[in-house]
Amino acid sequence: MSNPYIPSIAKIMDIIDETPDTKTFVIEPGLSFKPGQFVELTVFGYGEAPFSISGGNEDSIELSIRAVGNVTRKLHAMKIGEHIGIRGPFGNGWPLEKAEGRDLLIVAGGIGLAPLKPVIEWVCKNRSKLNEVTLIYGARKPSLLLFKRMFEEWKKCMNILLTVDEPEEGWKGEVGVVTKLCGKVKEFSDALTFMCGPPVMMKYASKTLIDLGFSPDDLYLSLERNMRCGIGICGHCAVSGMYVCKDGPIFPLDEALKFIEKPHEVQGVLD
Amino acid sequence: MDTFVKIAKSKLKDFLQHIMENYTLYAPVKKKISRFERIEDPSQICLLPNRTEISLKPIFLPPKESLFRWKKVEDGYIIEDCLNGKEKKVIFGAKGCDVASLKILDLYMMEVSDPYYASRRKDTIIIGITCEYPRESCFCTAFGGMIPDEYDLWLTDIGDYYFVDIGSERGKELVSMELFERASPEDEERKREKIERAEQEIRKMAKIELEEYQDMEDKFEDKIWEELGDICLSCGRCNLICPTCHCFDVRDITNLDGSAGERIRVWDSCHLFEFAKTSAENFRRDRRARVRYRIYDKFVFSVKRYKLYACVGCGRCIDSCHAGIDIRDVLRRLIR
Amino acid sequence: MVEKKIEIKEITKIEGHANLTIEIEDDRVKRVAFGIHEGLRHFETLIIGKRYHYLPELTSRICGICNVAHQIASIRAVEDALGIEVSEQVKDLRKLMLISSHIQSHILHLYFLALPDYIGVESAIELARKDIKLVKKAFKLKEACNYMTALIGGRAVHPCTILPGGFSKRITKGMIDKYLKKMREIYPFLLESAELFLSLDYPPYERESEYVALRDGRGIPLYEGKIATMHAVFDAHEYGEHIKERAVDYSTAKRSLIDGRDFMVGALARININGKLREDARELANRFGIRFPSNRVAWINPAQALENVHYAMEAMEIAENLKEYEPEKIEVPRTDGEGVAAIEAPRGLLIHHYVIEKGKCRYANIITPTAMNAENIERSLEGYVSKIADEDDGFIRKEAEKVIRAYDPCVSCSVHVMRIGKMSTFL
Amino acid sequence: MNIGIFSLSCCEGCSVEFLNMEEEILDILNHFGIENFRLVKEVNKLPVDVAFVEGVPANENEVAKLLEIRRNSEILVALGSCSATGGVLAPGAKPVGHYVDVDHCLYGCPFSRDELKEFLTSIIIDKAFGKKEYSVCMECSLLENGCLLEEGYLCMGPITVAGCNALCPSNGKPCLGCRGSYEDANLKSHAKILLDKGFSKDEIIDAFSLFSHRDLREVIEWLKRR
Repeated sequence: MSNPYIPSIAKIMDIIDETPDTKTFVIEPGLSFKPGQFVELTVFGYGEAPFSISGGNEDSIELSIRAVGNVTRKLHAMKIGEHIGIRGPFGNGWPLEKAEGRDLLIVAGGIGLAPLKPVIEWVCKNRSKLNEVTLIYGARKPSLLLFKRMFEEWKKCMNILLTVDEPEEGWKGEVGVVTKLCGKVKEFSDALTFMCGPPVMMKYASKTLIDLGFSPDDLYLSLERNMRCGIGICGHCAVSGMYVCKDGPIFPLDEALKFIEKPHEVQGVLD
Repeated sequence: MDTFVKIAKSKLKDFLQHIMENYTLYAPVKKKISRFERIEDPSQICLLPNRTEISLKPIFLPPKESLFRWKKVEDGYIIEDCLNGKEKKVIFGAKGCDVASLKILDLYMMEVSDPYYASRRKDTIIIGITCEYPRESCFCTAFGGMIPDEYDLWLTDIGDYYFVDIGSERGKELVSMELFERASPEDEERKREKIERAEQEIRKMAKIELEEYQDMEDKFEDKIWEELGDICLSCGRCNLICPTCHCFDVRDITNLDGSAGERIRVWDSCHLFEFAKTSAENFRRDRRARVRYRIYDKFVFSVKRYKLYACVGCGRCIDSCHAGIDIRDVLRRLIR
Repeated sequence: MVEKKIEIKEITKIEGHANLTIEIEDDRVKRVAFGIHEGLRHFETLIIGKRYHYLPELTSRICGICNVAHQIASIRAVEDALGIEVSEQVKDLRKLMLISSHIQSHILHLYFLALPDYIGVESAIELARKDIKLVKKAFKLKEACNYMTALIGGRAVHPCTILPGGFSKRITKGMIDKYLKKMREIYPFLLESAELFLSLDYPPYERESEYVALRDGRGIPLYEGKIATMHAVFDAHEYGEHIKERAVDYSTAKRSLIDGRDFMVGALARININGKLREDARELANRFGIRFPSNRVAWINPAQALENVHYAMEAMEIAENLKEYEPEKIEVPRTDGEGVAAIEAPRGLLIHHYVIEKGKCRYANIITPTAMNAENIERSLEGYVSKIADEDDGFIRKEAEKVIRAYDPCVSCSVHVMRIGKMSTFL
Repeated sequence: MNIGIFSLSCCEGCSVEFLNMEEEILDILNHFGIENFRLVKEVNKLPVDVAFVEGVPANENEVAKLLEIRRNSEILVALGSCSATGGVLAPGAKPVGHYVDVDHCLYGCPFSRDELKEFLTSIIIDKAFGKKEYSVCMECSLLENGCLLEEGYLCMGPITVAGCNALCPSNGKPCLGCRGSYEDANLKSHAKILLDKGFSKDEIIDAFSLFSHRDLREVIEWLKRR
């Protein structure tokens, strides 16, 4: 029996600057994972934190990480060739099989695009299995849009709608919240939606889509909680009898709604 | 098992001595507080008339434990697992609530096997004993009574003898010794009476009966959470003392220059401010929400997930709460 | 007319903030002022109105070095005031704490504060670069002493187990054995340290002084006894008739005189007053030709080193015969009373005096060793500098610092009181 | 990196406790130069990278000294209760944070050596160091000590910030609250509980004022009005 608490050692093979605050780390060895799953990443001495896998395969995986906390700030200071610890993959992953033969709407905000990138890459590989595919992606500023380098490639397979809250020089696209763009996808008839982003964004985007006639059962959200063990034991990510780490992080909307623990909580996801 | 046996009180010491030859023995001792400890000599054991102040939990899930140690080397890190070898254990003298709590802990800790817990828990032999008279805070009868479903041997004081119920093959092997005698129907009757009397006493005090899996979810917005939130100290004692609470925090400790370190886990409490905090937000900032979470986790969410109440009615949280929050009162309000 | 002024704005390697001004005119000393400029922390006002069981906790915070002495003096004064009985066993345990903290304080002073002067380095940190073994040894000794104090007291700085009449925790035979084992372990190093500090080249200055220390006629008491001078012996309760405090305008600390004279307290005073060094210590003194009573001021340092040996022997003797301590409920016979305790802190005599009414402190007077020594320090400096006044400034400065450091002044202790006077109180 | 240990008015127990790190100090010296430590050094310099300040300013000179230390240090750490919260001197004195920006506080009278080590490590390896948001009571329960509050002692554990590993209660003495309270502490409820347990208003105010006077001013006032 292998010990699920012991990380395996991985090496940073490449570091790609995505935005001023986000870097993609390419690490080896990789692992086989489902889009939407996450790993627990250890920076030895600093601690462990969960991160969605943003790409890769058994040979190497990519983790796109914003510097916000103790572990991530240290990680950002690390160099190619240094080592980290990895546990996982954990979590359930996006229900890709449900998308086959249907429209797919991908909605992302900010760093929320990271767990959806493997979905986009899957779409590009399996384009014929799907009908309409649209990516709606918003960020605070144009310079904070992730994976810009991939957009041209992705555009070959899907419709991409971008928006920013604060335009910068040279920005010709939309300005405003993601929700605004959601209103433009009326032509979808039988769509599955995968969504990840800040809680407020997910809340309003879901609401807009449901108003447009999207079925709540077809809306999948990726949630974030304080996952310490990653395997459903430590209790930190548990809500309403479910564990984000084990039963999620991806939940259909009505399940995800339970995570707010009811309205007066007004602190949590989708509040 | 159809035969019942008994053991003379005077022979109990010999029995325990015998156990200690093949197993490590854990039994209640009373120092400043009463708890289960590893026994070196049977005379250390203090069989209390009711539950110990500290539950069985720390034997299997210690308050603090190292998960692994690591050291930086030329090309990466070397990791040393802190998982220890197994120890053949016998727990002697546990009361019904504590034995019942193990079943619940097992569910939480071993749905995905926790190797540290599992290695300590596996093959542990349980020899329980009936409460003589309950504590004021006891309410195990709300969850089915004083005798748990699973045990290896169960002792009940019937005067000069302990009546012994056999609950497993392993238990049966243990009583094959000459120290045990066949019990008579009268002995069994006395045992039954004894248990009934004690249970009645608990019922009288506890005044709470829970039906199987009562729905309390509609009390989410009840005023009670505000009342409790005002008085709760968020000290976390109820969590730590609870035999079924199992949440833990994971921390990394290093030497001064960060070249070596260890990862430990420490019991955590869902009452603490930072328990549900992520890098982005704190999901249970409000004290009311934290108080409610503990109750819901034990009586609503556990039912959803495992079809059981994650409480055994030991009443330790009642005794330990400075603010005087009595989980029985809370439940009475919720099932009303 | 040649005038010079030597000023040390901040005397280092002493506990607390003090300064020194020496004015010399034509190779003659005109003025020596040992000033204490540390801010006032008026503990005697602070503890008024506090419950009696908080007094040891609060007065412990007068000083981070001799806090064990303060705590024990305080608890003894409280016990004296309220008529609380103390068993011999509790007294012995307190003595053990006093001794280990006493040795710790002496080691800190000898190795870290005094020794650099005699080896010609700036600090123990520099010394560590030169002779890491020696510094490590000193740290080991300190660590061992702290460990012993913490065994009984819970921790070495501001112990947390002392209660009126006893201790808050069980002190097992195992703990006492550990104490004994540790003391035996460091004993050879204490002998070695004594050899080192008895062999240094100390300033030769001698001055006839009054010495004051506890005396019980049996040994060199730390815990209790009568107060003795070279000329008189009196009960601690009568301290007020003999020791008078006064203020000087260049210092925030009070000064004390005994029967109108300046006087010295501390290691040298203790040995001068009592003699009675235990065998190993006596032998060492003889071997190095050191005789007591002595008026050589800088011999405070060798006296401390000898005391370490003496008290270590005493502690081992006590620990060998000590039984396990089990805490018990202590009866407090009354809630009103007046109490005085005189004990020996590492730096010398320490007096706590309280009036307690309805369980609360109504009056407090605390006289610390450094307050008692301050006048004596100044007079000694005056005397010594007069003899070397024709030397260059650097030399005078160094020698003056040696003398001040020999006293191991504890300035934080000395400024615990609020002085009524023109100096503004900032707090 | 250079550190300095500075004393304002106080008992200097924290300086002493710093020296009590004993052998660890030699390890610390491998990472830090001690540029300023009046208790043991004759030559003391500014600036320093990390300034540990114990005590409170008790006169104009000390305020000036504190300002000078702040100007000449990258990181200023309030070392021990006096400096961090005012400690036993609080009824009259103000903590260091009243005069200058404080980057970190090491609570306790004296501070906890384990916490100092944790802090120094965090500086050396550039790791976050924050105030604990839970109580001494929690730490005490982790040690399974048995409860002094239950036994009838006036214990400040439930409202006092953790980090000392429940030292006093582990030694049989109720927590005096020397570390001050934490943000989430339910101060009023604690006061009410103590009243319910039969302690007099006066006793509670005494206990609340002992170390944490500044933190608990509001509750003390509330108690007085009751």
